[in-house]
Amino acid sequence: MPKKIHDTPMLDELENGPWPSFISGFKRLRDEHPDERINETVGSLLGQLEHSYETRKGYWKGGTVSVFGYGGGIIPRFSEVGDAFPESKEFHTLRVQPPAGNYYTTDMLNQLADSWEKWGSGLVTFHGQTGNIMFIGTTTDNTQHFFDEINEYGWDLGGAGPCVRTAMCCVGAARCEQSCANEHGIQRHLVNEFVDDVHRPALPYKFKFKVSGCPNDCQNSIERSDFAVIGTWRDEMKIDQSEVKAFIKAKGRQYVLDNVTSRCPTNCINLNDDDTLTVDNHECVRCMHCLNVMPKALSPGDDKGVSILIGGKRTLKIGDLMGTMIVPFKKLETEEDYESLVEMASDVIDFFAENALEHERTGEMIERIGLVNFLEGIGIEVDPNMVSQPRQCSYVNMSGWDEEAEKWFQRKAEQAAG
Amino acid sequence: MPKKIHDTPMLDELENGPWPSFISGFKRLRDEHPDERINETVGSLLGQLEHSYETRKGYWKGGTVSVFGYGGGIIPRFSEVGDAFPESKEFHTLRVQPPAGNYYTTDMLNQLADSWEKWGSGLVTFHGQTGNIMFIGTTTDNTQHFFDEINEYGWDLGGAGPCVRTAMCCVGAARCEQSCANEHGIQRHLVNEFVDDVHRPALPYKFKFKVSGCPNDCQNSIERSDFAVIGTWRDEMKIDQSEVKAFIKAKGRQYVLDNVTSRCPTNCINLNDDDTLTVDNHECVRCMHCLNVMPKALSPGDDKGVSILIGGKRTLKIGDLMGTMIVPFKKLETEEDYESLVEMASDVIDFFAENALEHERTGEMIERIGLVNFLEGIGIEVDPNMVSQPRQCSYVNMSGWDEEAEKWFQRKAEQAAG
Amino acid sequence: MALEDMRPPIESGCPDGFQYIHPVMRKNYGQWKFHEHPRPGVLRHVAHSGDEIWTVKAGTQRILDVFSLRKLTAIGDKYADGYVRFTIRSNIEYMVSDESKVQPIIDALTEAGFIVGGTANSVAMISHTQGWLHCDIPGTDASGVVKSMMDELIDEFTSCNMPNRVHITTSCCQINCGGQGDIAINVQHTKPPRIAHDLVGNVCERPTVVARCPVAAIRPAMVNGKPSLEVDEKKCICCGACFPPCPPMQINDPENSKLAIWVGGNHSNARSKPTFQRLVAAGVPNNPPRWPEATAIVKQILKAYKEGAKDWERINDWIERIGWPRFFEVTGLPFTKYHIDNWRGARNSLNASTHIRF
Amino acid sequence: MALEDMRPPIESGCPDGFQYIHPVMRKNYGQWKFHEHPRPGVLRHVAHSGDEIWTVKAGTQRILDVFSLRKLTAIGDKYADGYVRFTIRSNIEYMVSDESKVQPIIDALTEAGFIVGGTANSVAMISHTQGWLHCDIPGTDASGVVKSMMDELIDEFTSCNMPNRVHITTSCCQINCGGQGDIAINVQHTKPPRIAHDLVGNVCERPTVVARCPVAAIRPAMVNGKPSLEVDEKKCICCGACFPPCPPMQINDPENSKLAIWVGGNHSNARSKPTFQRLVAAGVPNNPPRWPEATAIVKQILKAYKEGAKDWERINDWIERIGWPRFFEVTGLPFTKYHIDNWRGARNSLNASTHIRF
Ligand code: SRM
Ligand code: SRM
Ligand code: SRM
Ligand code: SRM
Ligand code: SF4
Ligand code: SF4
Ligand code: SF4
Ligand code: SF4
Ligand code: SF4
Ligand code: SF4
Ligand code: SF4
Ligand code: SF4
Repeated sequence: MPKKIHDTPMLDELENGPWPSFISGFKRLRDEHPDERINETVGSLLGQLEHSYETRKGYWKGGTVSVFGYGGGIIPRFSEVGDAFPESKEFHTLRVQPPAGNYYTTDMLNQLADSWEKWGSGLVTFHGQTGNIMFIGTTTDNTQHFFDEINEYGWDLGGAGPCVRTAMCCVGAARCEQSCANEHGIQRHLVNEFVDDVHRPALPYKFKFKVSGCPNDCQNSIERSDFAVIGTWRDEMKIDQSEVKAFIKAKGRQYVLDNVTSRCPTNCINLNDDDTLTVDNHECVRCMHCLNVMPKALSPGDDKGVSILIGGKRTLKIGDLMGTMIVPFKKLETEEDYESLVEMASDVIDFFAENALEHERTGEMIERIGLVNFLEGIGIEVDPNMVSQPRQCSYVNMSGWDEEAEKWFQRKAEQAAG
Repeated sequence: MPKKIHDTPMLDELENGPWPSFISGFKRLRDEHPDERINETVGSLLGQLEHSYETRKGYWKGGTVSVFGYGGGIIPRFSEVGDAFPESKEFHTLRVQPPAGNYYTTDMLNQLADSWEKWGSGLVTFHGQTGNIMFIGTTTDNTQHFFDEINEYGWDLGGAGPCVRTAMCCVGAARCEQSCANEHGIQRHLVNEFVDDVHRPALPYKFKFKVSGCPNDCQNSIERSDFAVIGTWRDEMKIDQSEVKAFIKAKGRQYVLDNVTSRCPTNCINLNDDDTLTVDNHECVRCMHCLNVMPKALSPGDDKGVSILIGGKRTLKIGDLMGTMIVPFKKLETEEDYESLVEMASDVIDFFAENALEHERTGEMIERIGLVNFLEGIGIEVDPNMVSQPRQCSYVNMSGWDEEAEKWFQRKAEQAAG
Repeated sequence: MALEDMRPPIESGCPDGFQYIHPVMRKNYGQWKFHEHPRPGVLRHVAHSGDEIWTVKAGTQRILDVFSLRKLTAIGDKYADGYVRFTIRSNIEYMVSDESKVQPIIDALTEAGFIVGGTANSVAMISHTQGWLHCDIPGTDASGVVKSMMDELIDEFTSCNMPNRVHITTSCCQINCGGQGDIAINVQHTKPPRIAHDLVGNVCERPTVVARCPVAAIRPAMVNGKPSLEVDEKKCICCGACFPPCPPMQINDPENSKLAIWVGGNHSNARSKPTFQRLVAAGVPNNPPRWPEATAIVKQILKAYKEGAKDWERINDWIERIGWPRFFEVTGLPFTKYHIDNWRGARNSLNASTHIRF
Repeated sequence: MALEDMRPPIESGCPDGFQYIHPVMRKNYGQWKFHEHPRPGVLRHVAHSGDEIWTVKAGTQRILDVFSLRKLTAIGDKYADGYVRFTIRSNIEYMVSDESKVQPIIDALTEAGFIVGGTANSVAMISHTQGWLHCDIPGTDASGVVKSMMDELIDEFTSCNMPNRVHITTSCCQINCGGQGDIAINVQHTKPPRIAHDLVGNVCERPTVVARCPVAAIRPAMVNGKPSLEVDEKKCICCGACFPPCPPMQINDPENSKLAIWVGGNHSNARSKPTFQRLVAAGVPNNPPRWPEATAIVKQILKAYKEGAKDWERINDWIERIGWPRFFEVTGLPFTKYHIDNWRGARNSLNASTHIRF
């Protein structure tokens, strides 16, 4: 129990109702935790939060806090009302990188909890929206201690500031039948190639990787990462016709017509009279819908790989942007495949570092300089899969047409030659 | 036969082939027309045109020519190579307004031909892309004579320059079963209200009306006019089920599935087991497709009217623009209905005159000032049919939300009250 | 003309079309029931009253000499009750209430050298603009391009074998007075204007032309001690917009003014919402008198469309279904960096999804 | 800490997840055949090998006190072989290879006050951000909003009765660290920042903040003889972007910082391409501690969706089918001028067709 208990009539309202209450958790730390430091800190925090609820304003400001050797990874918070709530006046968050796929043993979680009780507030989030474990609330001093302790047993800080950020990947291949990629491998290859860029913010602005194993994109990578890697396949979808029949037996033909074939965005999946399904794989855009509805019967093909989309982000400063397809398909099987992926990421980051304005994301940079200049900068050839529609406006100097056309014919000839 | 016959080896190539040759026509005028003036003019014109073909350049320049009392309606052309081709060195075109719907009696065409042979080159086009009869090729003097003559028997000049332009409407109600409007009436009401603005260019830039009787938009009004009026209906589509059955008998059910129901953009037309069709009229967007395929069986409803879209245009200077829906539905039955249509057009033109920059079209103006400002300027309330999607970007000052919401609720209450 | 001879104009505006409409159409105005396509070039409309109107449609050279016009009116007089109309694509239509008059009209038109067709799912007459014949800014001659192409597409005009209507348009400068089209053949300049500095002072209103440039590439400048203009060639998008207000901005070039081909423009609301046309081929030689290269590409596209599209699919619908990558594959046209738009709103044309066809 | 005590960091980066994965999942990595939804909150994945993984998913308060965390790990220790993971929406998942362990986990979670559910076509846990608890720029408290809403949506979390998954997100300032969502509840400032002029000199890097404004509404200015800033209130779009680099630009306002509600954001490529969320309601009071007005609107939308959508239609699919006018009708929400976008590319959101539903 802390010395002073702030009244929290508004926050108390959040203890009602069936959903687990974070306020009740705070109060447990305040009232029941054996460490007085924690009682005091969280008690004070509750006071400040109640003050925010009453005045409808936040009272934190930033500052500069980092750990020895690094430039980022901490979100420093100093209270603007520290006089009234002194025990929580320093309340920094450490952003710690999770394991790819967000797996933990309970032992490890307990160990992390131990360290955090030692050095922090006892409040933690799995995970922040970027994917970090957020250890919320400690002092400048303890930041270093806590980091030192967990760093020794395998944990490292994530990104904050203008740097490569912590990445995320979906559960994917570990459990999900839709997975077309080794999401964990991709995430670790990418982000661990850039540890230096994670820890020492020196880019124009943040840069995020996200990995989803299939176009369902359970990681929101397409709009929430600068560099989205999404699994897909190139050959034919697999159809288990006996499972199709079983599905029809259970659900009826009409269900398949209403929920599968008529929902296909390219109208390329058909229910035949004999209760089999046919897919025109040439027209299928790998949207996943039919596979989602009939996961037993329909599965991705064998020739798996990934697509890469660049430039997704949220609102600041030109409005939300979706990523843009720049690599329609890339195999990821051999070590060389992964190396070339990492190389490409490195080219993108280098180009970004050199060409983006301060506080400009990749998507904004591409918007400003045009996709073609970006592609040329990173050495990627144009492809019609990059557009949903070719040029609409005739306002362009096309004097180089013949050479560009020649390039295409040559590429096609090379491809044909194998 | 003119005194001098220019060699036209390149143009002669255009006398080959099965399609009617304009060059052969020119030669007939040069060689066979009784009037020597015409022989000379067209002979000279052929010379200049051959010169263009050889050098791949045009040799006309503009100037100022008009008829007494008017400021526009003539496209003046003076030759830059008049020394070499003196007989066609003045070669102006008169733009003459066609009757709504482009109907003619052969007598009237012959009468126009008579006048044109008297005063012009003998070359005429039904019609230019804006819809005018183009009497191509006469001198400054003869321009006035020709106009005086045909103006006496019912013909007036159309627009050229920054003014209200000649309008067009489709054949529509005169012959077409899809027509939901009196296209001819609309065109004449609109354009004849603004004769002064047609004849005396004083707007920031051109302003075009076009009228189509249904969403098939045979007049391309949506992208080629500032003010597009397009017929539609509000009640239920009419279905003649016996004609549906007859159609199925002739073409088969599969044809209907493949070509009608599966092509409906909102999937709202269904073929029933008993060979009847059902339309969910609430979901039908009046795209016309099913009516086009089965015109005997399906027809527009009885509660007909028009939609109005503003701001369509071609390329200059910000790229092609489609018109934007601003009046989803308007009845046009009574004289008051037509008056209010004309009044609205007048409001739009007034607002355009006052707010557009020089050489800026309505669509460009709306792009610059925003649709809402335009709507407020012409006194039209917002409606969700005006957008295909509501706002995506949160960057806006919404401080007036409550009042705006109130307006909506009031309008709804008034509508409900009748 | 001397002032005293001047007469004030009668501002009659747009004439009433009713005085020229066939009486059966006037009678059944707004009361039509359905139409049919008995054969290419012929329409049969039936009114609720049971009355019928048969339309015979024919292609012409658009720029009519009075001889040709009188041939057309003579046919109308003799076989078609004296009533005609012209379509938005400058085809002539004869309307009669009696089927028996149809064949004589067709015969007369054919004999006179006009081409019956262009209805329903045919390749319609190419709509075009003035070109070298009359305009002051053209890069090519629209009538010549169209005559050359229609000679080769005539079988598609006189038959109805396309998946749906095909509307082709052409324009003779980048202003594009012609429409958008299922296929559009348009001028594309590929070099910034050369400035005839000696003429600028006399001819051009400098502030106007500076304002007219869509990318602000034009600056006033002193050249040889005289006020003239200067173009930032890096910025210039070769649009030609500066040429009409300032003819010394010489944009037309016998070699570097090329043709470009666009597809999928569709103003009809049938099925999908109206669509803008999209670039597919550029660098096409502007090659009078017969422009064979442009025609070859148009035919290539039409062939792929005819083979690949389903009934009722317009070119835009077909491509929407098969995807643009496949379009380039089946037409054999190259995809280049110029196909990626970089104009305002270009982002909307990028593929912001994993939807790909393999 | 004294310099000599400093240790250099071990830059180990992202840990290998394999060490923490359940052995059955490790064994069958990439070899899964299908999954089923035996009941809300439970998934059954079957591998080609015949092995199974049963997942039990539970909602938490996201901001875990260590007591709660230890409750969760204790359940994992006791019933779930000691393996857990967290989802992107901060739900905890227990994975076991044996069906018989499922019910005990559910029981233990329920008893400990966690909520089993959130799978398949349920309303998933609302993803959220830091808010007043930690961030330096928030307009509201995300955790509080979410707790209040989840209390009322809990039945939709513990059942799977929605037409498809519902992903709700919230953010606590207009930067929007939270995602887009089928429904998103976001802060919307409605007044330009008040400038604390006395602080500008000390705190703010003036060129940085001037550059940060998306509409160039900020100018350096002398105020009371000292260098400060000035906002053109006509231009200002109240976005709050100037606040992080320059805290004297006080954008948060107890009265005028409101909530807005957006719908139809969908990042999945299933069926249609990914879509951006769209504004539906604004001016919603930012009303702690329970934000009832926001919740009411969310429930209104969910109700209409549940009643109106077909199976497998996400909210964006449903609205796409019924049309936005109908959406406003069935939810009873007002349509205002603010619903018409005026940001870059706004033209693309206008109805450029006659497609209308009556
Ligand atoms: C004659 C005609 C082409 C034809 O052969 O059919 C034509 C010819 C010219 N157009 Fe056009 N336009 C013609 C229909 C169009 C159309 C089509 C339409 O109206 O449906 C358009 C596109 C629709 C639109 O309005 O956007 C069109 C868009 C333009 C523009 C660009 C306008 C814009 O805002 O983008 C210009 C340039 C200008 O006005 O500065 C232009 C300018 C011109 C000028 C006046 C060139 C000039 O500035 O000197 C051309 C005169 C040619 C001549 O010597 O006769 N013309 N022009 C058409 C008019 C005939 C008639 O009156 O019936
Ligand atoms: C005569 C004409 C209207 C006029 O007032 O002059 C006309 C007349 C008819 N149109 Fe059209 N359309 C005419 C230009 C157009 C245009 C504009 C154009 O050609 O530039 C369009 C749309 C624009 C576009 O291409 O973007 C147009 C889009 C349609 C459509 C929609 C087709 C579609 O599926 O997209 C139909 C419906 C159909 O095909 O059944 C249609 C249907 C019709 C019908 C069947 C209507 C009727 O029942 O009378 C007429 C058939 C005529 C025929 O020849 O097959 N008409 N029609 C125009 C003939 C032009 C020509 O000589 O070739
Ligand atoms: C903690 C977290 C929210 C949460 O509670 O989950 C968060 C919190 C902040 N974000 Fe964020 N962002 C968080 C995920 C995101 C995401 C989601 C994502 O990564 O998928 C986004 C949208 C995606 C994107 O990157 O566009 C996001 C877009 C931003 C932006 C706008 C970036 C942009 O380009 O639009 C800013 C502003 C900036 O960086 O200047 C920002 C800034 C911030 C700051 C640093 C505010 C500031 O400038 O002081 C916040 C610190 C809060 C705090 O006190 O801890 N945060 N931020 C998330 C990070 C936790 C973690 O590391 O795991
Ligand atoms: C666990 C999780 C991935 C992870 O690595 O953490 C996950 C897991 C699965 N997702 Fe997901 N999705 C997860 C977040 C997402 C997200 C992102 C989000 O929630 O913000 C999205 C897309 C983004 C969006 O909303 O814009 C997402 C879009 C899908 C879809 C596509 C749905 C659609 O029709 O649009 C499917 C397919 C389906 O529903 O069958 C899917 C399917 C699945 C499957 C069935 C895949 C599988 O076979 O394992 C998993 C079912 C889990 C379930 O029902 O609880 N998952 N899924 C995430 C659970 C979040 C949560 O706790 O609620
Ligand atoms: S993104 Fe695809 S592979 Fe990954 S978890 Fe979701 S459904 Fe499975
Ligand atoms: S994955 Fe999508 S596009 Fe492919 S067949 Fe299935 S529903 Fe159609
Ligand atoms: S626009 Fe409609 S009403 Fe007019 S002619 Fe075309 S199909 Fe008929
Ligand atoms: S008119 Fe169009 S939207 Fe309406 S039912 Fe027919 S095909 Fe469907
Ligand atoms: S397209 Fe250009 S060149 Fe052709 S008529 Fe129009 S303005 Fe003249
Ligand atoms: S051609 Fe176009 S872009 Fe180039 S200077 Fe002239 S107006 Fe500007
Ligand atoms: S949304 Fe805004 S207030 Fe909330 S955590 Fe992100 S930056 Fe902070
Ligand atoms: S709130 Fe946004 S628009 Fe207003 S001044 Fe600040 S940055 Fe500029």
